[in-house]
Amino acid sequence: MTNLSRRTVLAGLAGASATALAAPHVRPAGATPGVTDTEILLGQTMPYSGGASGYADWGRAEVAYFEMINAQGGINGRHVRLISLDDGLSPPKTVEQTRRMVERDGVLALFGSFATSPNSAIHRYVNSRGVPHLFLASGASKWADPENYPWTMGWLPDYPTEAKVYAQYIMENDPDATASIFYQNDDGGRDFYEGFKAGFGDQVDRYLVGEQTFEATDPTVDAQIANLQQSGANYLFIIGQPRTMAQAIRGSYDSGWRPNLMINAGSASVSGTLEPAGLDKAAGIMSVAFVKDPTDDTWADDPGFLAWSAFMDEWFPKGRKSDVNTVYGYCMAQTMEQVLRQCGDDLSRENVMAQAANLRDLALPMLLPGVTINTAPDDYRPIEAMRLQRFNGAKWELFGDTIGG
Amino acid sequence: MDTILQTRDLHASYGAVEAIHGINISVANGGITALLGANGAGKTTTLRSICQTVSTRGEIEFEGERIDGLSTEAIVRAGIAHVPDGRGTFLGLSVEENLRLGAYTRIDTQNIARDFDRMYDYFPRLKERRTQQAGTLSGGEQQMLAIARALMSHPRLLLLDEPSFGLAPIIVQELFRIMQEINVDRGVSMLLVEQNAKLALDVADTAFLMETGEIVTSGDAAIVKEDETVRRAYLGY
Amino acid sequence: MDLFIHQLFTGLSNGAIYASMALAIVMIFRTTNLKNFAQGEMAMFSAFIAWWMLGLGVPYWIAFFITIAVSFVIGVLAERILIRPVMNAPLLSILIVFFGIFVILHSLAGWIFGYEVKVFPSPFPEEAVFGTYITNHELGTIAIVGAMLLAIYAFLNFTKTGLAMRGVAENQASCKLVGINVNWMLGLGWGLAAAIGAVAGMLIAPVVYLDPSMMSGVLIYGFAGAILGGIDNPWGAVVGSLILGVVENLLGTYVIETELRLSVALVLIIAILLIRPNGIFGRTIVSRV
Amino acid sequence: MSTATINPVLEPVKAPPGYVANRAILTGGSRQVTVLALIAVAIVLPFVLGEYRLFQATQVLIFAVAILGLNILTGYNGQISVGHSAFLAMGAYATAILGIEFGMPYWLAIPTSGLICLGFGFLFGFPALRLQGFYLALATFSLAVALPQLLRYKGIEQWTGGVQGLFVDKPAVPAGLPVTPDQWIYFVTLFVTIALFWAAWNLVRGPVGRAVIALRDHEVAAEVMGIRASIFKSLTFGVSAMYTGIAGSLSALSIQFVAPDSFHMFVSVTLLVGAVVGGVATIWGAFLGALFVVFIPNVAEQISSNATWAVYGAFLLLVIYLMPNGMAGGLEDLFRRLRARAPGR
Repeated sequence: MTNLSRRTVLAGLAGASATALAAPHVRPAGATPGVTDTEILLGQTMPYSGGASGYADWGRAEVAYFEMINAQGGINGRHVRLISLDDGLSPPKTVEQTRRMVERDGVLALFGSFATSPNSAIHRYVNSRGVPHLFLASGASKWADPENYPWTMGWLPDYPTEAKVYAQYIMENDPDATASIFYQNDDGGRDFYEGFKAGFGDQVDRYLVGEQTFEATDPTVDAQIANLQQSGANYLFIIGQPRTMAQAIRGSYDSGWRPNLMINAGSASVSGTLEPAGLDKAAGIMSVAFVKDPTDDTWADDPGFLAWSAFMDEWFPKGRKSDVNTVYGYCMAQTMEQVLRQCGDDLSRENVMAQAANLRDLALPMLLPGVTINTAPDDYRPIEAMRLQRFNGAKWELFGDTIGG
Repeated sequence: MDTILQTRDLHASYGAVEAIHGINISVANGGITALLGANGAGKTTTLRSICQTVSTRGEIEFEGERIDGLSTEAIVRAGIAHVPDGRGTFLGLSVEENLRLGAYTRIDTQNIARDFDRMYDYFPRLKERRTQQAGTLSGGEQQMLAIARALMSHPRLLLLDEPSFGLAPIIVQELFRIMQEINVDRGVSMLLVEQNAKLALDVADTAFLMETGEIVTSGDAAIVKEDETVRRAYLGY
Repeated sequence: MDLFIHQLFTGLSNGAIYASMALAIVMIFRTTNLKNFAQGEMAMFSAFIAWWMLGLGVPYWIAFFITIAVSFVIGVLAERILIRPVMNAPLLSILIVFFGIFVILHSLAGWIFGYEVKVFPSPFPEEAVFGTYITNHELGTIAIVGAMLLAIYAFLNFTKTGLAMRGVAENQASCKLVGINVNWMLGLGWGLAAAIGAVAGMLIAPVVYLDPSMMSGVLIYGFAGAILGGIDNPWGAVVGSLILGVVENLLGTYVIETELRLSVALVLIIAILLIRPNGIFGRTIVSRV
Repeated sequence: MSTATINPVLEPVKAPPGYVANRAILTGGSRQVTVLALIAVAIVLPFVLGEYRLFQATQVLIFAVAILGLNILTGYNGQISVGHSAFLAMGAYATAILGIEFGMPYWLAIPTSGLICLGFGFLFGFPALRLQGFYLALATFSLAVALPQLLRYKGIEQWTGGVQGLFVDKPAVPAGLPVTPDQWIYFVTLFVTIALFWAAWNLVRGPVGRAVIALRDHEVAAEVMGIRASIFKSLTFGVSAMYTGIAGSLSALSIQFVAPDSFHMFVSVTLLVGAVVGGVATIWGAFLGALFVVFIPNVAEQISSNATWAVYGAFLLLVIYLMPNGMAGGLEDLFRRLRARAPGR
């Protein structure tokens, strides 16, 4: 019996790898890859495994959104299929998965791939190959470089710009204060750090009195918080994964320091970050926003919110409505939808890029009023406007005017 | 004298290699039986077979009950203790802990305490080194510890594998004197595997002679000892 | 000075967290001679079980003890089903089996419970009793770790089963010859380690929050602490973990940039191991030939 | 015959620290034919496979070299390393930096990166010698944890690119060759792989290899025989690091990007998985292991995109349970059984 089962398994293994190897790569001759009369193929990589898996619903919401579009008849008669593959946030894996989608599955474009270093790894590849690399789930400023990388376009407001908003807020509203920064020691964290410093301009030494970093593997960050507390800063700007951010919010409160807190928009989820930190401890936190916060009852009767809510109920019931990443995914997918609609029947890669760089005052249902998407051949920054918001202990409250845009 | 242990057509093998080929031996109750032979004759394997630490075929009967097929633990509980080759000392544990482990199968707490004292009487050196790590003991002391540990389980049959191995002659003499004393005092039967045949035959009542996995001859120890041909052919002195 | 005291306390409470993990690692090592690096994920999974029960409305302490019991059973079963078949395989194969358990538990936890961070309650009241340097939960953690340490020490040194377990780790063949059921001891060791890990998981989760990755850092520190102190010795593991927690914080505060502190701490540990190969408090087993 | 005694000969068969060495599926002439046939297939492959498959084939070769490197240390010398991602990173960064800062051509950068790793591995091997088993594992693990942190360190980011990483140029196809850059990097990798496997094959069979294996199986006895443990073990560490470093160098050239995130300590475990699953202390096992670590995650993702790694873990356990000597050993058993069945043989 054991002999038999052993052989069966071996055969199974061999069979599995044989199918993997033998799969033909079909591409209709002459046509644009990923486009047939009935289908448009898109691809993306997401961290479905590993430490960043908490962001994965961003991608799942996008997949679900196109399923909804397809059920409604698709775009210009074509269904859109989004292949969403796991890269575990490992750049070599991103390259492998991306090449698979481009070279074997033959996608028309890449859409919404997650995080900075994975996208960096494929940055040159997609540009040398001429594959649209659109609306990345990363706010690094390097994605807006149409001259050198015409095929790559980000989507989020870029991180340095966001960081500058906080620095300028401090200088304008509390000129006698001092600030400190606590960021994850990775590419995103460094972008914020540089932007924050730049925001203070030549007064950076006068304002910025404390800086500490953390690693994704740090079990706790109390030590860094204690060091920052020693700096006596009035403001603390925190950037990083929700778990560590929640620890830092709680720690800076429990230690009795209680500075004015600012957190980056990407981790400003009420359920993901602020609830774990403790809503009372999170009261007063500042951040920026460009989408409607799904937990904010201001939007309870807003048609945009209701449409999103209906989408979540029907097409992505497993996703949590309190998770702002699902809103990002929803908005991003709508941006992509708009690009494809604008393309009409000319679904060449060149036209996809041309239309992506030709978005005019696109107001999406879940974007904040006043925030619109605008691009041009020399403007690869879809979202530049944002608004400040403050957490009142229960929900985010917008204040001040729209910044940028 | 009745028999405490009897094997019938006992085979044992390591993987595909058979090391003993159908042997019949018996150990007299209350006596000392010697199992002699050259290197690789299968003596150690025979002891391991009795404890079921190798795979065997054939019958093993202890005090009238079949024990082949039982687990090693069960055999120990049945009343057989094995002082294995290499002594099997728990080097990282103290002398006393080694002895406590020897009494692992017993629940008669008061008697255990008494047995501790007895062991220390037999082997005063162990008492001196009671709290020392067993790894720090000398070879002779470790052998004493191994025997004492085996006796702590209150066995009725003691299997001894080369107790004289690597020890100075004077220590060996002391050891064998104590073994005889234990045999007489406590009525523990013994199956003794030895390379040092002369020594073994001095203390044993009965002897079995093994060669390449089979019993070639057996008999009264005194007779075997005097048998010139056996001595020349198998015992080498 | 204030900063120094603050960092000292922070280091001690971090050290207590590492120590709780280190104790589970020591427990399994004392029985099986193996260093199970799936231990952290097992603890994480236990914490999720407790969280699930708390969500159903089970009172904290009842959930706490049920989780310990369930984890014990899971530990025993893991040994029986997953480890037993490779027990005689080379160490490397066993390591790979640990890795298999690691990824399976991690992936299953994410699949079943989700990846977002969750709040796990502390059994201790929130109002700080001893000022702002140390929270009640941290004090409670130190106390429970101390209690576990005493219990483990007493179990290993003063009970027959504990002695047998130490024997099993050292010499399985001899254990059989004194009548110990080695298989049961191995199962028991895994079960106890899983139970200790469950306590660790439930103590750590309120601090670092509950998610499938919660143990990734703690495990590294727990191992480092255990090895620093001496992995065969529960006292050493606890003291080693506390030293690691404090030294790491002081290094990060006064000597080097925080981003390098783990690297520097590990280099220091290796340096210590070069001088004392069995850890600061580890014992060398002497073998006279 | 004297009464001086030697311990009874029959000892229970104990598993050695590694596996039984040198399981060869085929022997003699048929082996040479097979190897040549495989090489021939490998040369034809890029003209048959699509681009993506070719890329994967390149990755398999790179992983095979890296795993072979680990195998030299762990399989043949019995030292467990969970830090070989560090050498992969070192080789990759060396190639990137040599190319960017010094304009070194890739064909020079590959061996230079290997030599840098050889030197570093040798130096690391010296203290590592004093540590055994899990302590060595901790030391190597520390290397794997520390190196990405160092690469991100601000003080040296002008060379390493810090958190952003570095772009690497793809080797240019020599003028006149009718191949694509992807095919060219494949051939470069294939050439290096064949050379390194050939070297390893001879190394483990020569006197050096025997010394290394002897050290694994019985250090004291080997030293008595006059083998200088410290030198040999350090050297083994160095050679092992060199192999893995060269794999890193090839990886940088083929992925065209290096970043600290690419060399997470998880990669070390992946290499170890490849070594064990393929078959420790086998040369060809490295290939099988590489196939496993490159393809099985994708197969697992197809089976379940939600619990990919649970499926991967199940595959892993299955291989360990069903083929305790790795896939090389498992295949050998399979061949033997097939041969036993075939009539007239």
